[in-house]
Amino acid sequence: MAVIGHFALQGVQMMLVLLLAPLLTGFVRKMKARLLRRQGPPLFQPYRDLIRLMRKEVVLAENASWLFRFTPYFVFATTWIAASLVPTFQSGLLFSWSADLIALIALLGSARFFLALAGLDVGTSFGGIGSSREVMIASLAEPAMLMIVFTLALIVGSTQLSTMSAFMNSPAVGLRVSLGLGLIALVIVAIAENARIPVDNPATHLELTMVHEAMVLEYSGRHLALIELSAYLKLLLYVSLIACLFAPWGISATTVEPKTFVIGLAAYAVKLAAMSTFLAMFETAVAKMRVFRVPEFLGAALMMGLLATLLRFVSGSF
Amino acid sequence: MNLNALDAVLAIPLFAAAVLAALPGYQLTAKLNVLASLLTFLAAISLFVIEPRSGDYLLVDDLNKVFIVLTTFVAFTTSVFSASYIGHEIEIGRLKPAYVRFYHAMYQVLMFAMNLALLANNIGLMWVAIEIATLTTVLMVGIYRTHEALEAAWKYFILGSVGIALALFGTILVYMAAKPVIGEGLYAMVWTVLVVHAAKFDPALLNVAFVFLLLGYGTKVGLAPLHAWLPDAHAEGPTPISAVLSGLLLNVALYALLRFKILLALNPAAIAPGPLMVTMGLISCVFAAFMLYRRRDIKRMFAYSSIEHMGIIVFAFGMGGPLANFAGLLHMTMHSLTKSAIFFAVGHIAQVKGTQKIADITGLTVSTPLLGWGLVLGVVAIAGLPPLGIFMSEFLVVSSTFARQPWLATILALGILIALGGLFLRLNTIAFGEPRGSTAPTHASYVPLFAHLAIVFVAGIYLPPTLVSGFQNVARLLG
Amino acid sequence: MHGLVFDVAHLLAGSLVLISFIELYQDRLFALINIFAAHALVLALSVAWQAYVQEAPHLYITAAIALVFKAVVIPMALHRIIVRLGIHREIETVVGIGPAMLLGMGLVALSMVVMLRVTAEADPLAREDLAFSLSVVLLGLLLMVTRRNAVSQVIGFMSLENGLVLAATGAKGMPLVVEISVAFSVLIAFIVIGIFLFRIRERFDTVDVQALDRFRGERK
Amino acid sequence: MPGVALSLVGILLAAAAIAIPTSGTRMARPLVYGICLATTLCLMTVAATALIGKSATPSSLALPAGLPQLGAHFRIDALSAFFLFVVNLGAAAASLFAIGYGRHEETPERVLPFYPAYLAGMKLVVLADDAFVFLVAWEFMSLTSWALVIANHKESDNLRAGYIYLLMASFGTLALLLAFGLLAGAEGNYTFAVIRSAPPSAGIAALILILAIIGTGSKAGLVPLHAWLPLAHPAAPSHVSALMSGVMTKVAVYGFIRIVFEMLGPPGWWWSVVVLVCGGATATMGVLYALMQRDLKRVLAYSTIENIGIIFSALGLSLAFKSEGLASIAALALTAGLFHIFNHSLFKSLLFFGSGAVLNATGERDMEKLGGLIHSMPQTAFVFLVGCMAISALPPLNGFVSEWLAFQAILLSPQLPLWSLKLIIPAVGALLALSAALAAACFVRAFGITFLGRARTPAASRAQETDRFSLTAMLILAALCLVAGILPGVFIDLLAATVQFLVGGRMPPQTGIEWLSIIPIAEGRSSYNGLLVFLFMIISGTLAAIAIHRLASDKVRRGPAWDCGYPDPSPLTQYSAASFGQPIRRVFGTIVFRAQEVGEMPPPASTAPARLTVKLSDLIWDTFYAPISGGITFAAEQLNRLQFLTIRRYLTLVFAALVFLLLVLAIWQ
Repeated sequence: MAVIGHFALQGVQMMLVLLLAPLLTGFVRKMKARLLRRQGPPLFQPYRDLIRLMRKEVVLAENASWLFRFTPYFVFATTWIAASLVPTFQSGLLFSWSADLIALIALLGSARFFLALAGLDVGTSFGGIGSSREVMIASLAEPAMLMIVFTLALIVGSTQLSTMSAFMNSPAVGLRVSLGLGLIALVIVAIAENARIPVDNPATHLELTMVHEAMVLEYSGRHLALIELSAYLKLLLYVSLIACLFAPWGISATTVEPKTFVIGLAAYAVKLAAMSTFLAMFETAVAKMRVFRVPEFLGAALMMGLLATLLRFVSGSF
Repeated sequence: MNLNALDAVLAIPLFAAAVLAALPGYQLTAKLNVLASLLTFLAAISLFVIEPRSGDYLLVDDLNKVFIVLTTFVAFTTSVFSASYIGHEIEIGRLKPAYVRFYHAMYQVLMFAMNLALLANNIGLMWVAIEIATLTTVLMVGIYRTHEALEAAWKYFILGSVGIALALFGTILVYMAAKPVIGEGLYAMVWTVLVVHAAKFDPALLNVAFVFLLLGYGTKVGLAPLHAWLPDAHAEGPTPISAVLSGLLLNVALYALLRFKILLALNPAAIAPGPLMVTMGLISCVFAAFMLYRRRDIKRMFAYSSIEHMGIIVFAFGMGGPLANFAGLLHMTMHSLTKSAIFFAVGHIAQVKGTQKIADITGLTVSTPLLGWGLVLGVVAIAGLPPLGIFMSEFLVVSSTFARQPWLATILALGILIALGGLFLRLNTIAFGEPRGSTAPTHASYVPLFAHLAIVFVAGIYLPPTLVSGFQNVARLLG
Repeated sequence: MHGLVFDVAHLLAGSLVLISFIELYQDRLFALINIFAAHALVLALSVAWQAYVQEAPHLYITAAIALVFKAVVIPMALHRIIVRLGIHREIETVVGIGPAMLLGMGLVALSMVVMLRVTAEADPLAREDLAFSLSVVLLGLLLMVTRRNAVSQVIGFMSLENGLVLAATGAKGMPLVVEISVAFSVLIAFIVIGIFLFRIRERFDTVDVQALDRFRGERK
Repeated sequence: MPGVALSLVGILLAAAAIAIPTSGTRMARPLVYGICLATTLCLMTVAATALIGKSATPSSLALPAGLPQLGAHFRIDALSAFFLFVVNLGAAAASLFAIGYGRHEETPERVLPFYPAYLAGMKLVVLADDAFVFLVAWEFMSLTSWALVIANHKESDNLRAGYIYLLMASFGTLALLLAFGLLAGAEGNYTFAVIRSAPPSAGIAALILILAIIGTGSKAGLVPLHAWLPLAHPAAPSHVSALMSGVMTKVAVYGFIRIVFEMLGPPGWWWSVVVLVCGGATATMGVLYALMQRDLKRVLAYSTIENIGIIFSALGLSLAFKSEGLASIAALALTAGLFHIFNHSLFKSLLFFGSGAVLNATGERDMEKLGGLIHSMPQTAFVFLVGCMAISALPPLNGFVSEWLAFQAILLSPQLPLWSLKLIIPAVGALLALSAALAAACFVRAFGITFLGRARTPAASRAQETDRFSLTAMLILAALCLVAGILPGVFIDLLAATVQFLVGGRMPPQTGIEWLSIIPIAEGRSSYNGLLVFLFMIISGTLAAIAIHRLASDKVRRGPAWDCGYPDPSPLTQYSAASFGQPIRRVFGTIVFRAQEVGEMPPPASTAPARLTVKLSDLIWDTFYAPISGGITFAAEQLNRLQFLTIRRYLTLVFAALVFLLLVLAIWQ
């Protein structure tokens, strides 16, 4: 009986992230528009976009191979799994232990791997430019992310997100320099990973400096829809990740109790809203940087991650 | 019966020399030459079966038994090789038939001299024998009568004569050292007597004697910086003689040196011969290794490789101890077999390509696969790569030395490595790549080449226990 | 008696060293050959004296060989070769006469140090002889390496051999084998040198070793 | 047990001997490779039984060969059984592949005799139980592979590669020789049994450690001893490249483990620092080099260097924990290392096979001349893609699992009491993370440029799918990559005996855990379930596909590529390998490669092409190899003058030697 409950809970989590993801993006867009004193698109515009795209036929480049058609589904599947493994309103879900934080990052890596390949598949220069920049950014973002994981794991003694979030919620954690550095680094990585300003600009399709959008330039119809959805999911994933690690309030351990659900969900909604507001403000305030400034930006994250790890030893000794 | 075998080893070549000098026609003499060498070899083997008693002049013990069998064996295979080699030389008119008669007689004289040097129980007799061997080879090196050959022979002769003189001086000094103990006369030069009384000899006199013997016989061994004759003599003489020089004569000279080393080792107050030998060995090894890089003549290159290996062997004996001595003996044997095999291959190669210039010899494994691969195998063996015999001896030398003298072993190892680099640098173009230039048809005798390589191969994996125990006895003797 | 024996042997061996020095000093070819003849003569005397002292008659043979062969035949032969081949009469030296003499002094000192120190209990007669013969050997070598002319190198080599003979005869009771071999080697040496000189003559019209050196293996 | 293994090795050697006279005939290829396949499969079984069966009791055998009075000793214990398994797995796959691939061999007589001998050499290294047999086999392996490297000897580059390879191999062997010399002592106790029973003192052990790193590292490709590897591995025929990269480097690692973990006694803490630093540097440098190459096989060779770095890092970690007595964590790190060894042998062989298939189909190794092969060689492309994913450490494949285990071990470094280790290990972890990310970039590039896009040359457009044998071999390896990725627990448990043997501890049993997860330490700490991840991927991907196709649209229309306005359709406008690597070169290249970009722009209105040249210089070659080679040349040049002296000068040398020795005598006493 309990197993079914756990299954259900896991299902709820999966559907929740899937449904919330476009909303989050819509919210960020809305906020940004408002900050620019524009009306902006409706909050639910991403849903409409997705549905419209899905209904359209796919125009496939003559040269595209099976890999090109396979990639959207793969990217969507991996991103969705990754996103549903991050504790949102409740931790310790049934399958939460099937991948820890490192595996989660690697799952996203798998998705990126295919996306970059798809960028090369048609054999255009835009696809190539996007892919090559994407992997360059990833090659810096991933180690930075792993250093952050190290820092956290050294403090928590685990890479299991449920355990981590529970620990961070406990008074044992205290206030540490390492955590601060880790947070900053994580934010930088999240910005880079989600192709946000100042690393990339998600709003443009035709700019020479673009990365992610150049890579998926050849996609259309339902394929594009899946890729867009995956991007929404990824944003949600990172926001949830930051939330569950650095703002773990309200996330309860596994219980099938409606009261904790409500608290958890409410807290989650608040956290999402707060962070997307912050993201929108940040994106409005800074300018996009040149592509070759990005390594420095990410290098800073990597260094902070490493520094945090090392500082952890210093602060950990008392 | 007993003494017959011992005498036969000396008498057969001497007799054959006389006969060969008288007979015309190279076909017949070449065959007789092979036959005589074979008989000598069989006689030498019989020494193992029935050990003759040693007399005042001749001696058979563990040390020289090994050498004598090796020498007669290589002499035999070389004579087989020589038959086909000289045949070709006459065909192309490089040698006159009259010279060939002389050549075969000289070959047997050389065999006689080397066997005598090995069997002599008298240090004076040994000296005489080595000098005969030297002079014979001088004549044979100059046999082509080209500028280069004469020059090489002249150089060999002058440097050899000085060596002769120095070795004689050393021999006299040994006699002087022995005289007060043993008494005047013959017995002060008889090896078996000397060994018994060595501990009571005047150590300082022995020291000076050893310096002279080291330099005198060391010239024959080809130790740097006394080596200068060696590359040219190898390069300009007929290839069978190069094979005999590298494979045998160097060993015989080294054998003489070892005899005196034993003597010195038995005298506690004398200077340790080890450090001197180690130094000269290392210098030779490293120096020759570097010299390999700039060689343009294929035979000269392998001559330098002989210097390198002599260096390793002298180093091993200089280090002493059962393991290193054993390794030195093994290395000597393996080097003889391998180097003569290489010269067999090189001789035919030079004939096939009509040149000894490395630049003109390319892609042999394509144009003449058997010779080419034979050479590759030979070089692999001589570079000390397993599973061939030299690897085993180098393994023992380097590893046993490293525990005692790390720096020396390191230098030696580097020398070996540098030599390997030099050899393979040339082998790359000689054996591989696109073949260029004309290739004459071959009627090479592959049997000696591959017989040697087969022995070396087997020895790299398995050594017969009798050989091992023999070597170990000798190694103990060498201290 | 002992004193006289010693003194005469000493005197003869000493004069051998002295003559070696004169060889080293000499820079004219004919004069050098003459001095070498003197060298051989003194050697013959010395060997004869040893034969007398040691009551070893066979040594007289050695003395005779030295006298006839080295003091007479070979110098004459060399004279003729020089005339026939038209070799330069001046000897080209590598280091000046002065430094060569100094070096020679050093070598003699070295051989004294080495020899006198080591044979303390040995027969003093033999000891002196050894010291002197080592000097002669070294001086002979020095002559070989400081002269550019083949004839003088040959002479250097022969003085070296003279030193050996001196040593061999001084070693009391050394078997006949040695004397024969010394003579033998000199003989062989000359036969071979003769052959070579002949061939070299045939081809290069000179025995100057430098001419030969031009044809050195790898400089093509 | 070793008897059976040895007789199988004997069959291989016999096959080599048979191949010499018959290699010209048509039957020789299937015969030789068939024998190799059969024997390696048998040996695999032997190894597997030794690994699963009675792991605690090593069985040994002595033959009256080898060093006199010592004999040749052989032994199968848990360690050698594991490596025997890995070696034979790779060899079996390569043999199967070669049955088809060898058809294109131009000079079979230069491959067939050496191939079985090479296999035999590798197996003997693993079986050896005394220093002599070990080194004979070790160098024999080098020698036969050298012969295979120069099989195509008419290209002078191959000869040069072979030359450098042989030199480096001999260098390594000499270093090992010295190491064994120290271990055996002056008395020459060369059997491993004796060496094991008497570990050396700390100072000697330190020296041996350095020598062992040099000796085995030069074979495995540790930076800076790697220079030969990217030259030699690609030069050989592809199935041999696969063996060299996938298997022989593992044999080198075996040598390292054998000496350092087993013979040197308890490790000192700083050993691990040396190994970790070497490993971390190797991993990063290797992958950076790989990203700059345009030769497909060379990319793979450099990636081998990277993986060797990862393996050595894991071994270093294990040493660190072992030196502090933390056996269970040491076991975790060692398991990671061993598992990665196994994994790398799978996917690297697979990738080399793929590159061989490409080479056969197109005659090209240069990625800039390939492209679009996914259309003409779909099956090869698919398996190659699996290999690329596996080597990029992407879940759910096997490469990820071993790296994940390594990271888990790194995360336990706070338990080490030593500050230096505490600080170094996370830094090495960062390097590993960096190299993992760069490896993904590298293989996106390798696969993308080679198989995707459009054909860049006519040769590439004419490619055809490779033969069935090759495909079978690759499919098996790809399947194994997947199986090892989704069921890692099984493999980890199989490694337990070996790990226990080496560090005296093991990871907790994994096969009993529900849902087949792996849990290195405790469930609350970390866990990973490849099977579930894989199933979730399939289910959610399929669900999405079905749902969309049913509910929304499933129409497809083919049209020209958009690319922001239908540009020039020439294949040359595609992104090339060089341009793909450009961002990373810009980021790392200035330091590591001293990259210089020189752009030449034609004057305005000129129609001449603009030109961009990139100069890369190899830092390590310039720092280490060029001076050595220059020094040898210089010394050879100087000493060579001694060949041209006059006789008088030679006499002077003799004279000088004489005077010198007499002076020594005069002064001595």
